Amino acid sequence: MIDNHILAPVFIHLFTAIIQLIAWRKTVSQRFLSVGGTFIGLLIAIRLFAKVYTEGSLHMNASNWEAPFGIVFVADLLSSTMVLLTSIAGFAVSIFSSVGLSRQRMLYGYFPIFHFLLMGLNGAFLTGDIFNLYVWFEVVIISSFVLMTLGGRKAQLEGAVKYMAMNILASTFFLTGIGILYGITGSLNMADLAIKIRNFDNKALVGITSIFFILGFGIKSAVFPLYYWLPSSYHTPPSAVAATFGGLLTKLGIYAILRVFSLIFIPDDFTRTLFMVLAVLTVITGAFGALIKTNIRRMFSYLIVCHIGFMLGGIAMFTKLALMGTVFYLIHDIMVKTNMFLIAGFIRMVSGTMDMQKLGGLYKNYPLISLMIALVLFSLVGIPPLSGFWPKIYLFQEAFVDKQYFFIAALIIGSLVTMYVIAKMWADVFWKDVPEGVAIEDKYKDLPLFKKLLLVVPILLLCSVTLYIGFNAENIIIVVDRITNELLDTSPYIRNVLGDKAFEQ
Amino acid sequence: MINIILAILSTVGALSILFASIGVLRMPDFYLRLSVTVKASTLGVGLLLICAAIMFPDDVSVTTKSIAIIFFLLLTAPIAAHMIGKAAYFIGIPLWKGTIIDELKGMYNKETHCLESDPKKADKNAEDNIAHTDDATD
Amino acid sequence: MIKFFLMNLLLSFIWVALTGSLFYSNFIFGYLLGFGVLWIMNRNESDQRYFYRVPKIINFFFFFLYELIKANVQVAYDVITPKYFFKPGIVRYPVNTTTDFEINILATFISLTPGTLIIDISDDKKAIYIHVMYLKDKDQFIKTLKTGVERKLLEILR
Amino acid sequence: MELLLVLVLGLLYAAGVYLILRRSMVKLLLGIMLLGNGTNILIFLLGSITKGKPPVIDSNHNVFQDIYADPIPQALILTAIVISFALTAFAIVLLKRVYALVDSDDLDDLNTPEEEDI
Amino acid sequence: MSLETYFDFVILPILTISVLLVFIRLFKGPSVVDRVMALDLIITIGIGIITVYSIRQEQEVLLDVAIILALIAFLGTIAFSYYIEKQKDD
Amino acid sequence: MLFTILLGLISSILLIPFGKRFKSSWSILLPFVPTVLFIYYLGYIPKVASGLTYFQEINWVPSLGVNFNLKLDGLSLLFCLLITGIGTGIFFYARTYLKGHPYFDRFFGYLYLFMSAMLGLVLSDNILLLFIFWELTSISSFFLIGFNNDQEASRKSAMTALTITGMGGFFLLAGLILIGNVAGTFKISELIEYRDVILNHPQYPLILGLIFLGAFTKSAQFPFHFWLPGAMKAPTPVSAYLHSATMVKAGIYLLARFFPVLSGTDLWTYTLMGIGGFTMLYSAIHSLFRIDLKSILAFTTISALGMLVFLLGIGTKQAVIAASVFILVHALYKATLFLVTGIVDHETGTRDITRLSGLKKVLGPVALAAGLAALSSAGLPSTFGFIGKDLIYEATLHVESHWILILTVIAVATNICLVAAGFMAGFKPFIGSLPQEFEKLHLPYKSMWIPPLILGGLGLIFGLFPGFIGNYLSYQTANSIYAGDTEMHLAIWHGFNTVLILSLVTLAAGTFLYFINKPSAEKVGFIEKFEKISPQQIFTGYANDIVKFSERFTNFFHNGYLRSYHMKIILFAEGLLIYKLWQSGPIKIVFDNLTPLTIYEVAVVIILLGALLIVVSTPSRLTSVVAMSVIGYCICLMYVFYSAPDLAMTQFTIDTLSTVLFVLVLYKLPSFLNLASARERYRDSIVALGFGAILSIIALKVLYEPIKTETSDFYGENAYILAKGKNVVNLILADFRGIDTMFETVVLGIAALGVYSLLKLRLKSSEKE
Amino acid sequence: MRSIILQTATRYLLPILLLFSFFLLLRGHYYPGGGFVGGLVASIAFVLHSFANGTEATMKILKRKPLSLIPVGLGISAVSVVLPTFFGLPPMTGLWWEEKVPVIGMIGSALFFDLGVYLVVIGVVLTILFTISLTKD
Ligand code: NA
Ligand code: NA
Repeated sequence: MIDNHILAPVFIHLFTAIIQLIAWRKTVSQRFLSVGGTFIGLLIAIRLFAKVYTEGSLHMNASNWEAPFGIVFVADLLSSTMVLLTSIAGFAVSIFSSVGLSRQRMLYGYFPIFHFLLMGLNGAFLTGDIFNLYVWFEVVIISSFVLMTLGGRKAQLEGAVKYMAMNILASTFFLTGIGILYGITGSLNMADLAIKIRNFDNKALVGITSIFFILGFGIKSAVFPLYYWLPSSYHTPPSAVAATFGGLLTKLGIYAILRVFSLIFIPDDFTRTLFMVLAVLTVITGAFGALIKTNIRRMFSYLIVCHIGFMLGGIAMFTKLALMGTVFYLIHDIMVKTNMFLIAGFIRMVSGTMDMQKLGGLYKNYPLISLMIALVLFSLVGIPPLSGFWPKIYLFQEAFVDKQYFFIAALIIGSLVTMYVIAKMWADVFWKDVPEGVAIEDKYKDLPLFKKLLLVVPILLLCSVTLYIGFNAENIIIVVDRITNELLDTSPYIRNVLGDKAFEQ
Repeated sequence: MINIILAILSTVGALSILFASIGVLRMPDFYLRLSVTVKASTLGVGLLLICAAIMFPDDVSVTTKSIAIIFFLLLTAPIAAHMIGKAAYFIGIPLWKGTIIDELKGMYNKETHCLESDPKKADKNAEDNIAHTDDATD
Repeated sequence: MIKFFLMNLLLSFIWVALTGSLFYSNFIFGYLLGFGVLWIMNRNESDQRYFYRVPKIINFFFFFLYELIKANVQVAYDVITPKYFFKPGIVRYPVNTTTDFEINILATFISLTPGTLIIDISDDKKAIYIHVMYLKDKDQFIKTLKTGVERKLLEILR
Repeated sequence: MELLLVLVLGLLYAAGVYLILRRSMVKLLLGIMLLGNGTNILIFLLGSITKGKPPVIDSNHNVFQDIYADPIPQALILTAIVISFALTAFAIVLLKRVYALVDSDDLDDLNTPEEEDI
Repeated sequence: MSLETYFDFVILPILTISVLLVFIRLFKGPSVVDRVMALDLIITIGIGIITVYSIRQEQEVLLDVAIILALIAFLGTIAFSYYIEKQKDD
Repeated sequence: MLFTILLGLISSILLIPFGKRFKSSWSILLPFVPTVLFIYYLGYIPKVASGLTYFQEINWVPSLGVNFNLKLDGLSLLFCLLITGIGTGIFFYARTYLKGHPYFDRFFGYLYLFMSAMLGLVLSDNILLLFIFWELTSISSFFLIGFNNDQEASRKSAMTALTITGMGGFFLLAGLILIGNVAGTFKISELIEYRDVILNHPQYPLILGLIFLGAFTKSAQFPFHFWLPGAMKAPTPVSAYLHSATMVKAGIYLLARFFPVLSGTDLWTYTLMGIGGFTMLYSAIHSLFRIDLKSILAFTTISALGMLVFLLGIGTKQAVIAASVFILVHALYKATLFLVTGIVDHETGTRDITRLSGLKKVLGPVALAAGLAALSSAGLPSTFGFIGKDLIYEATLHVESHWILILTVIAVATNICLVAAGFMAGFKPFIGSLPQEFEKLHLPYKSMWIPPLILGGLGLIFGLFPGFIGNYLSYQTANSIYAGDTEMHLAIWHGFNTVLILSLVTLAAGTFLYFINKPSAEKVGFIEKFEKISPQQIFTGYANDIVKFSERFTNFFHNGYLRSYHMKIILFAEGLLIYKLWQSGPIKIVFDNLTPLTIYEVAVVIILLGALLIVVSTPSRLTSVVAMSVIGYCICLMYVFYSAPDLAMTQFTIDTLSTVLFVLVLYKLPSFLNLASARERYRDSIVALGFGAILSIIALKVLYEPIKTETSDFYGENAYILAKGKNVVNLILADFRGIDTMFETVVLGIAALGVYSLLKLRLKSSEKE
Repeated sequence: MRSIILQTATRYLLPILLLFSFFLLLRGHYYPGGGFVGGLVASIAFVLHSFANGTEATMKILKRKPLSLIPVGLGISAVSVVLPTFFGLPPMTGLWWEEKVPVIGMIGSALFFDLGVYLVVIGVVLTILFTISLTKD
């Protein structure tokens, strides 16, 4: 079905950013614009999701050229869910930023670039064209570079250089893959590619092409052994930025893998084995890393890596249940990881540091907020019945059926380490008293109530979404189930984009 | 007839480029090489462009473009040569040992990058860039 | 002077319009025709500069082309023979130009003339430093330049 | 000619990879640029190359009268060039900032100690 | 011999050889200014090559590229010389 | 039934906003909830005793089969009564015990949460629901153990407990899901029907192993037992409630619940007998060496848990009966002893039994409770403990194998130690002479000593009237476990038989042991020498090794050097691509399809490659930039040759601008240092050339494929007619694929903003966020 | 440091290059060129000016910060992209004036789109270069 307003989630952020650029250096108006923009964005995303949920997949032929000749945008349930989650996270981060970020950074374009980033993410989720996806990736990459370096402190620059180098490498792989793909099919439209690749006889060449996408998306989603950029950089930017990154960037990689490997390159045995090996190693790597880090955000970074492994494992098995696990985990992860970094920001705000050895006493001073944070942390660990628990059931189930014992071990190790480090963090940051000789600089305490609320409400918002996911898992599963059907049977997608003519040949 | 004109023009053009190239390779110092390039290349390329204009007599745009290119080359080539030559002298790229005179010696104020016109104001202690010992190319 | 030039241009456009063929050759022919007409009509006017200048420009063009080819041949010969014939040097060339534009044009043409290359112009615009390839005698060189390129050029410009 | 382009793109990739394995940040940048160029050539080559037939319709006609080069790879490369320019520009400035901070383009000098509270 | 073959087998090869010779200078250096100068010349010769090529292919569209080259190639040279000179200060 | 679970949860949540009020006057309401629940479940006794089983089903996540499937049978009811009954006592006790504590409200919040979780656990008829509550008990226990969170030891114990039980929890989850997969249902009551399927399934050992891991960790079986003594850092009510009476029995409950589904195989029997037997003896002996009251109780608890596992392992009818009774026996006397310990600790400020004596003079009722509990634990005839012990010996003596002797000896030996330990905890502090320092003590508030007295008294009452408890409670409990009629008849007197002799021998030997075993600090020191080989040390050692290994692993891969990351990424890419290429067969080239070679193209390529060589090898930065320009320019020429004027223009302008940019930045930088050794450069160039070669080969392979021009044909045909333009490339950029261009300009814009902010924004060092 | 030759030449080159950039912008639909190249050439014109006369002098010519060109350009392009949705068409659909305009040819939303691109490119290139050259480090 055609809907010409699919790109509204993109344009709302584009125009917000443009207006903010016009209001350059007017930080107050930028703040209002940002919160307003993300709020409208959220409404638009809800509308899109509701429409797709009730009426089925939508598409839009940009420039009014029929697919595969123009760029087509497709909103199926996966896309619109991702857009919705991005919008929720964006809204929360936007509110948090309005107080949680230094004015200096706002003066130099934080908000417009933040909106460009959201725009890029939404675009990437909605596009049905592989090269256009590359463009969105670049929008995301460049805005994240800028956000990463905003402030220009040494650690930030170090992180940014590594982040940049490896992400550009990822783009290079991705673009090379697109080049080869165009070379063998003469097409860029993903639905069209799906058909052409299926009819393409030289399967070995298709396999080679898929490697480039694995590499590109693998780097993007921080899969072992391509993950280095993530723990090198995520601990450096301001927390609001890190929240957007932690919640959404790697997940864009996972989304891309899901999309491209369900539609174009249906995983063969090799790919699945490869994914599985990588998944297990990714979990282990993330777990080991998280175990030894004492800086909260460094630890979170490794946890991101660890949990990417969970999702990749689900893709590796590529069955209904496994994919349900992955998609559910994806939904949960976006909400929780975003919140984790906001929490990190809050912790920095109340104590001036992120080093667990220097932190302490939060539970004593902020008991209610601490308990709310505890809920988020438990969701991350997957304490049942919170959100992280449900997808693991699917993953375990399918792993047993598929006899993926290494993955089961990885799931257990990953979950256990996550639990351990989070408990340790709880003990160190919240339970422990402030260590002797450490001066706490609590900037939060002296803020007016309104500003305090602006810091806490986003955490609360995301927390409630997480709780919703956990306690209303049934509703999420219904969505996840439909998404998984979309992924496993792509003919409705192809028919939606190309019409019935697609299957006539 | 027109073919012969074209052949001559293009040959002269191509050869002058070739000689310039040989010159660039063979000349013993930077300034000599630079001197060769400007003329030869503009003359050579100019002639080739004229060929193009003649080749497509009924296409106004080709002629226009050719004239434009020649004009731009004439305008920019000397400037580029001047800029790079000046920079080279300033950083002390040596002149060939056979150079007979260097009146630019000491005329640059190394701090302000100012160039004097009067020899009396020149920095008498400055060394000229003429290579005294060896072939400057190496 | 500008008036004549514009008039001349107008005439050549009218010619192109009349004949209806938009070729350069046709335009140039129209221009020359217009020049002739204007010259004949304005022989008694006091300001004859325009009518002298056009032939001078053409004259300079051929002079310059000749110099260009001549020196190119010289350089070519020098380049392809094993032995170097040149005697290079950097010469300070005093100028008495008045505007930036003049000095600029002069410098450009000196650079384009084979064997010479502008290295720099002094900040007070009173001297040009020229790298010369075939420098037999410094004063002789300056004199040739003064009477050659500089004079012909300034005649056109002033 | 295709074979030569194959060689060129291979060597562009190789040089790019070699340079990103160096310690100098300038070389890293050059490497990234070379990789970009290599990718462009790859797209150009694999999109099939045609000599002397630009995809511009003759001014006297409304459709192509002759075969013409595939315009799509060209458009893709154009986009890619512009994007890599954006990235390169930003990276170059990042290099400048790094140099101002650590007074070297050695990437190893940039590493922050783990303990440092950031 | 037709003009086409003359261009193909005489003019273009001469230009090619020229450009290669200049490149040898670029390769050899010895100083950066030599290289910058060689680059400038290579581009200028390239304009010639493009001209001849567009004559041969009868594609005047390609001359547009030559215009751009002629107009802005020297910016690179200027940038180089500007900073080569500036570098001396610091 | 669901409301009983929710009641605790809601109370727990209500304590968050209203906690402050409960700290003072309203605190009397706190024990109200468990009392009500206890009474509620008491009401079920007659119904359940008549053989009824109650079910409740409320949908929650039906697609996953996770629903509120609740089931109340004998086993559940026993546990419900324990949880709420002992809970009532504990709540009353704790209200006084913690009076005035700043986190009084939080404590009860956690306690409510725990109680609900525990109720949910034992009522669940759905294995995933069970697991949910299982984890909740771990979490609430984490908070309770770490309640005194300003003490490091307390935090550490909480961490250990959570790590061990959490680990078990994840294994359990895996096991439960596997069993659900195998049987095709998550309902426990349905699982029994699939018993044969499960037992014969090849993954049965795995199921068993995973579930055992869950149970053993939770129920502190060797070698996972060490978290339990550590957990005694928690306030005493917690130790009494969680770590003796209820939570640690969750593992036992689990084994009992799955008994009808999984038991009966050698694997089941021997594993449980082995682990349980070893645990009970090992920790019983350990308890003799302790001087800290809580420590003694912790080890005896472990021992009792071992006993239960042991009995479930034996798996005979008698063993099941013994287990179902012993659960109750143990809960009563152990809770009593803990509460007493709490009072002693509370009043005297010490738990060191070498310092405590004669307290009965000042703490009369407390001493009575302790004495009753100690006697029950010792199994003095006419106490409930006697019946429990009886049944245990009955069970070991009725094993149908040649193991009888060994099993009986182990059981007897364990019980002897337990008798001694029970006396140490229940008698020792109260008898003898009262030290002067304790003379001024007086009885605490009655809500503290009444609960232990009631619990201790129940041990006597149930012992005197075992038939009552047997018929109404334990019978159905045993039936639920055994999944059949166990024909249980509890009585004080079974006649003079082997069992009675064993009981008396045990009692005598235990009393004797109590008198000869004088606990002292030296003994503690002696046993501590063995700690190097204790599981805790081994675990900690492994944990440290894991941490060390993690550190090495993490630092090996993530070593801070960008080039090494690139190296790994490239090598990985090469590995994959080479494998794929090797599979894809030989390279084929159709030379006829190639465009002919011309001299100028060759020259451009030569120059390009030469420039490439300069870029990689020059020590001068400006030279490398010059060479980069040459490369860009050569590419530009190639675009001209191959019909891409737009590309050539853009490439050239952008290249010029990049050069300007580069020069602008670079002129200040020093020359390249040669930072790599020849060997490194050699290695890197091989890797790099390999990568290039791979790309070239792939390109050749793609070139062999036929060209498809469907889309470009469409563009060619429609460019002017529909899109009103003639330059197709520009049309693609501005129309067909205009969206690409739109957002590509955004990329440019962002880059510019980035440059601007990067250069202009200077933060103060204090500005971090 | 300054060169008189370059300064004088720039006085002529700046208008020529700007004119040329417009030319490239307008003809893009029919011949090689378009917003990108046009914008690049225009910005090169200013860069050249800044080389000859110093960045401050060029900033004076521009009057406003080049940064402010970016939102303007983006806004023009974005509006021309979104405009068709108000006519019930998908974004980016070409809208055309009925009549041909002399010199330029058909005027449509694509031209505005290209104009936006042109402005953004100028803004971007100049922001980058001028920020660098005006920052002392
Ligand atoms: Na030149
Ligand atoms: Na000359």
